Amino acid sequence: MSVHVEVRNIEQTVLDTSEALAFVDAPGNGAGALFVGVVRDWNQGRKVKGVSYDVFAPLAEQSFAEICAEAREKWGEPCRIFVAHGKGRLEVGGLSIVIAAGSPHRGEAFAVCRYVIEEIKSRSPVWKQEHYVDGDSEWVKGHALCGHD
Amino acid sequence: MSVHVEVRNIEQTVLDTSEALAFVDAPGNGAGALFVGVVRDWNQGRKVKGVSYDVFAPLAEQSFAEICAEAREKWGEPCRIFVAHGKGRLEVGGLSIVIAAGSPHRGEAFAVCRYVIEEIKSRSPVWKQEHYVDGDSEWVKGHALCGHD
Amino acid sequence: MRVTVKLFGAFRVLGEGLELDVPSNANISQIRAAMMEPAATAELLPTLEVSRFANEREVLAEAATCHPGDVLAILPPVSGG
Amino acid sequence: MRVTVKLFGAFRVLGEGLELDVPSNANISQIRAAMMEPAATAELLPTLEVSRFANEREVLAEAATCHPGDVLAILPPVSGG
Repeated sequence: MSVHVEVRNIEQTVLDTSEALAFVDAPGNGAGALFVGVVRDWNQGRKVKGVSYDVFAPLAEQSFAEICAEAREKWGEPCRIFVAHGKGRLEVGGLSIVIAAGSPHRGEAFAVCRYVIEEIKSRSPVWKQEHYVDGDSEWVKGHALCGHD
Repeated sequence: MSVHVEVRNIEQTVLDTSEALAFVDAPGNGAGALFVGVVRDWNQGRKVKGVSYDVFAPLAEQSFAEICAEAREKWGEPCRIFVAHGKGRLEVGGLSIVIAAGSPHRGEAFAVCRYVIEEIKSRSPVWKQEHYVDGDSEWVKGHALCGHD
Repeated sequence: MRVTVKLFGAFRVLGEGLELDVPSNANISQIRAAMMEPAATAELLPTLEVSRFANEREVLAEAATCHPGDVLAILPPVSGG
Repeated sequence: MRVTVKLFGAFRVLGEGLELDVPSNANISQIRAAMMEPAATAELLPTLEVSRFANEREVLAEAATCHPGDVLAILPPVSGG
């Protein structure tokens, strides 16, 4: 398989960038691009202590697979893609998502990596609750999925 | 320091993506982008066995530092950047370059990572000799540095 | 008939899921209507309005009909990555 | 005076470096001219034409003058990454 998609319980097993890069490596691929999302200590002026990720796993994994298939159609079949999204609570510095793309040339590797994260942010059923240093918590306002039909 | 630049003898110590990502991590950075160049088993129709990287190290490291400074000026001071370029011979699958950028938001992280590799390819004193399966070797035709003045 | 709606994101304040009693062959619009009362208690009516419903395979159209025992999920605006 | 030119890339076929005898206060254009004979032996005249010269701090202009004992580097077109 050229694509690996996964929702992982990050309270049990942290995300691993080396695993992602190893998956997308292949003898014909000369370029690898990787993206990591990391819990930051602030957002919109508030001090953040940690973030909880809520995920509807079956549909999330399906959306990741669809997005990867679209990317390979756009940027070529030799492209290998790894996507793992965390589920559970992370403290500052924890990895929430790892995306890697391997390709013969760097243009496609960068483009695929960027495409996958942008699409996940707007299409995949994942929600983020920020926990602030002051004890408060809030669900991050998100992107509404395509309107009712 | 927010920037690490290095020419490394890869016959002694391989390049390490985890080291690169750890360097660009910071509590205020929510995104990390990484690029790796990998020796591919073909180029322009020829089967490749390995590649030797020749580097004029002092000037190469200086050019990396200049490129990183330009990137931080364009995409912001919170940006942290790691660049390590290999010197010596690698077989197929070996890492020739690792670039990582950490930033508060993903747009800058991707942009910085891309800028740094493109500029290195056109400005830094590094040369690549391909070794083919048929026993032949050839220096890759490159980018001429800015013309005589 | 009875359907289950799994809750995600901001709706977690109402628990893991809700059991709803809805008319036979209810469609998604009717499921949405049945969610109004619990959503109102959590001040989530505006969020309900912009949420979608899905099963484990796809996001469902408003006209999609449900069956007894269906397990749906409510998907408020997403913020992954 | 004598200057050293370190060789890189395709010029490695001529060794690690060359010692050149050039006029006092020779500039880079004169260094380039002094490199023509060895470059010709390796069929590198077209490459010499598009190469630059540098020291450990900067790429040098054609008019830059050299000093006895200078160590320069010849930089053929680059292909890193």
